[in-house]
Amino acid sequence: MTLGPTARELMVAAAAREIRDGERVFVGMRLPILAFALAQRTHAPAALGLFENGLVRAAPADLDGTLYTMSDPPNVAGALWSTTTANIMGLLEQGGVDLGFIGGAEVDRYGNLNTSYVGDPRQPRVKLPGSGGGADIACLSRRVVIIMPQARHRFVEQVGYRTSPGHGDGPGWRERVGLPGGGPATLITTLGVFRFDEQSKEAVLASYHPGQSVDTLRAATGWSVRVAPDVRETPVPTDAELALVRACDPQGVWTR
Amino acid sequence: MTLGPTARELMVAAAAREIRDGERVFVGMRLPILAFALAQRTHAPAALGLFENGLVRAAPADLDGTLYTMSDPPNVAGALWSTTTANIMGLLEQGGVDLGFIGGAEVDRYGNLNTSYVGDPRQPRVKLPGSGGGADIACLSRRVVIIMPQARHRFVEQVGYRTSPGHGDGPGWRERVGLPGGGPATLITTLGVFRFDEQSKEAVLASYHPGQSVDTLRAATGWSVRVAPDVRETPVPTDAELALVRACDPQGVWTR
Amino acid sequence: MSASKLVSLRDAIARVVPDGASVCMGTALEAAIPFAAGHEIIRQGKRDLTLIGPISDMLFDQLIGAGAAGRVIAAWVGNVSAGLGHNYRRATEQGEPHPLAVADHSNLTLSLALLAGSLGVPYIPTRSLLGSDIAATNHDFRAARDPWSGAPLLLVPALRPDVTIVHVQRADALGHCHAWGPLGVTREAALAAQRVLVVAEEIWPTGRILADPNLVLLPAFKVAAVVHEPWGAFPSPLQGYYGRDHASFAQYHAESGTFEGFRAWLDRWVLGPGDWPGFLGLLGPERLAGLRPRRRLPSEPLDYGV
Amino acid sequence: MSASKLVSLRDAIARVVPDGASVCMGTALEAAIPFAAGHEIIRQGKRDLTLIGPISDMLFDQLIGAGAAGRVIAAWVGNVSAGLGHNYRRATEQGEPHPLAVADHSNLTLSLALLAGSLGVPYIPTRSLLGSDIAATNHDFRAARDPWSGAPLLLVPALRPDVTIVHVQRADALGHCHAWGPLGVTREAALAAQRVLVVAEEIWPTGRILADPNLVLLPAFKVAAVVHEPWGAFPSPLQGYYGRDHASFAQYHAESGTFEGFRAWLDRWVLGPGDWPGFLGLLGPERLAGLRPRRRLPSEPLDYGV
Repeated sequence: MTLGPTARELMVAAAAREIRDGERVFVGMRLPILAFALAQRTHAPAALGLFENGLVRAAPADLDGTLYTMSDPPNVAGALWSTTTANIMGLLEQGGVDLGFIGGAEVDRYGNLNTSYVGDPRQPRVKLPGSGGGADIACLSRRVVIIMPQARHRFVEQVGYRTSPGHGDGPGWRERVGLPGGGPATLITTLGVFRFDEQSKEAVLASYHPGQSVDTLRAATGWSVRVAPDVRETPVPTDAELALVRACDPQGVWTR
Repeated sequence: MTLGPTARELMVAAAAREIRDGERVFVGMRLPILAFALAQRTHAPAALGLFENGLVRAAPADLDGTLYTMSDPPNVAGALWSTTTANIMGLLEQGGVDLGFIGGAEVDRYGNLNTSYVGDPRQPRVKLPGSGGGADIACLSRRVVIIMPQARHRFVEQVGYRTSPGHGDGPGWRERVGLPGGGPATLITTLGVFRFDEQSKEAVLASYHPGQSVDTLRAATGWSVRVAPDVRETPVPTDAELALVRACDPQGVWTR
Repeated sequence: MSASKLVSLRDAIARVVPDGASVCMGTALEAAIPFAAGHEIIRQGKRDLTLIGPISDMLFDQLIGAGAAGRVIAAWVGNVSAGLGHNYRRATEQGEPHPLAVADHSNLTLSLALLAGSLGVPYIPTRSLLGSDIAATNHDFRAARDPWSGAPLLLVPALRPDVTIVHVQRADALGHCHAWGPLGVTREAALAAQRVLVVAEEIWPTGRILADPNLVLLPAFKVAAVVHEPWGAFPSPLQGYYGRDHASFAQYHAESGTFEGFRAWLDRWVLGPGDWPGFLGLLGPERLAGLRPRRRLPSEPLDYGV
Repeated sequence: MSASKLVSLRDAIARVVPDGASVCMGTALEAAIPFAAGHEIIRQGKRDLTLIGPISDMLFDQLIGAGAAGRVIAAWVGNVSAGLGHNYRRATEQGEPHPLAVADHSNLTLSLALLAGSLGVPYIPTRSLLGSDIAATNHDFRAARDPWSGAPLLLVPALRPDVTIVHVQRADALGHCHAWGPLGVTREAALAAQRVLVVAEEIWPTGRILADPNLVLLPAFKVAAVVHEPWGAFPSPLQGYYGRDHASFAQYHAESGTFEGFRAWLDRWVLGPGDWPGFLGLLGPERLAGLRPRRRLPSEPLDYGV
């Protein structure tokens, strides 16, 4: 008997569904790397994964354990290209990356992310690790999917520091500041899935994970949540999908 | 019995003497490539040759014939580095190249070179091949040596088109336009050798080749030639030097 | 993974190089020049191309004489063995066979333009060409000041060729390819291009190419077509495969001195043979065999083991 | 050719990394991080270094905790396995062991800064970080407009580190070296540096390295010293030689949660052993053997024949 999915496994499955076949995806690490592997092995066999260390892959890494970082040797063996950060980021700034995954410590209703400072940057209360490639992906991908654990103090009215720009302060902001990419399309959390509205650019609740509800989502969000008219329960991964995710994270390092 | 040196062999020997041991030299092709080989095998064994196609060499190419271009396979085998034009040119713009050799169709008293257009560039009387890397070497090398055949119509009061800037219109010009390199130091011709004066930046006749004189040089120069007080005959290469040059150009493609 | 992109040179040029396209070639300077592709462009009567390349050794001169080019963006156009390019002169000086617009570059600025294109940034600044008339007569450039130091700079705008054509030592049918020897602007030109045509000396199985992903020139999704054309860079050299055929350069220079001479050269060597194997047949096997390396100089393998 | 540059790690760090230097490390992101060199920097009590690197996975956190760093120029500082870096937090939040200046970058802007340094140009423009607070709080950047289109741009000024330290698979004694696997900003950082310290897993004869000049990372004249230090990138991975030792990252994260805990970690693993072989001895041969690749995956040789 298969154990039911954890919240993180639901996130992986939801993230995999964001990947369309044939797309070039800036993968990153942790949950997105699992989502890419799942998508590649199900509905998106022609998707390509790009990694900011300089890798392009088709097939997910051939593993008998967990991939901790994008630079672990199994992620290099069998790569289609092993090159420089500049060459990969060049494809991104050319507009050649369809989808990028990012996460952060704080997010707001417009999908702006903070991965830098809690409190005054000159005298921070918490120094977070920083952008890495996250801000670049946020600025330059055609479409961005945010994945992060949900908690009220992390889902704030306005982020204290905008490391990775989302839709800024709303409609027209990205065009105004000169950002070429399309910005956040989806926000996948431990509790549900939000989609950014095309007009208002706000995160709108599209689905809640099994065991959650619109109310529990509202309680765990620091802004007043708009809810889609067709809000529903997040589709649960099939047993086959779950098995694929668990094969990529056999010890449950990222998903338990 | 060794035949006496040709004018071009004298030029090669004079050019080789411009290379100091341990220097990084932007070599180019034809006579400078022979000069680099000669210097490397005599007084400058630690000199390094840089080539704009992406090569760095110490030892001259191992040949049983003539090197026609810097990209001929013998110039690649045994290279210390085979990379991109941008990486080599980056070393040049960093100020990391001590000496560069260039030539042209027209030169003036300040060492400006024309390799682009005779007549109006919009309706040229003669379209020359262009800069290649010559203008970059002229702009960015710490020191430049010009090598070209001398004739009155090529040694003009002022070049009609300044492809590769020398000292512009005289003292202070390079600083004014923002050029970092030191500009032309020496002009080696089929008839003699000029050195650019540190103060006036003008080409001053330093030596005339055997069979030439100050007068023949004057007659073959389109500007009024300043002559160094210690002007003398250009030193003739030794038999050993001549043998080395001829080993690099056995058919006399460049030197006869 | 995707399907095979392996097609004939004829089909590749027909599909990938439309009239009016900007085409970057000769990216490794004097080596690995895609002459086979250039000749096919001529045979198909392509028109109004913008030719982009650093020095182009003889190839651009042939394309210009054949009437394929409307514009040249280059640092040097001629014949490295002989100097001047007769067709380039006739086109720019007399408008024969028709006028040619020229945007002069240096090797450094052309390299930066393609690098900027590969990075997706609008320009890269340099101190090269300050005080050069190239900066004054090529209006694509722009003078500026370093906003920190106030020093003069030249801004080199990005180039994004419609097509870059590269000749490489080996490729798979999907477009993964290996090129070595001095690269010139090859990587930048391939990454800056909208699409790439790979002409390969040898076609290898994918697994043997991907055994060295660091050597892969560019991601295969940029490759529009792969062509197997042995000797396709002749008479330019290809490291490990053949040396430069200097006589071809000298002969072309001598015969192209008049436009009639060039037309006769074109009929004999390009239009007559009909395709590249036909051209090679005219040369004869002994001439080619004489260019083969006499010594193998293999590199040491890398271990990508896990 | 020049004389051997092969020296001990102790001598190399003493000579190449003076107090106050800007030092670029961790250029291949999570792989090939020069931990051996970093530990020697700590042992020699270097002070006031500016640490430059994209993500630095744990190494910068160790150097900061040891009091070696006065400034960090990076896109990310922490522990990839565990997230936050405790010492980085203590230094920036509480000034412990002393205050740390931080210049935030993204991976793209750090890459462009080093690329600009390698090209000798003052800056490269980008559209990344427009609208990001990074562009507002790192005053090294400058806002500008594209002079052609008028669109907003961010100018990323060149970085020229005093020293770049790279860990590579193999090098000769003169400084020619081969690195493979994803390169991150390695080539740019090496070419941008005033001088480079090469730490190599293996030392090979010059002829075997120069048998593949395309794979050579940088010209040897930029290399100030070559050090032979096997396992010198442990616990980060080195393609073909060893995998990542995840346990080391988790253990460090757990033990460095308090400053006292970090000092104990430092005493045990860095100061105690006295040198890198001593450190490896503490780990024991079985732990290292378990990281060795189980399969060899060799690349195909290239032929440079003439």
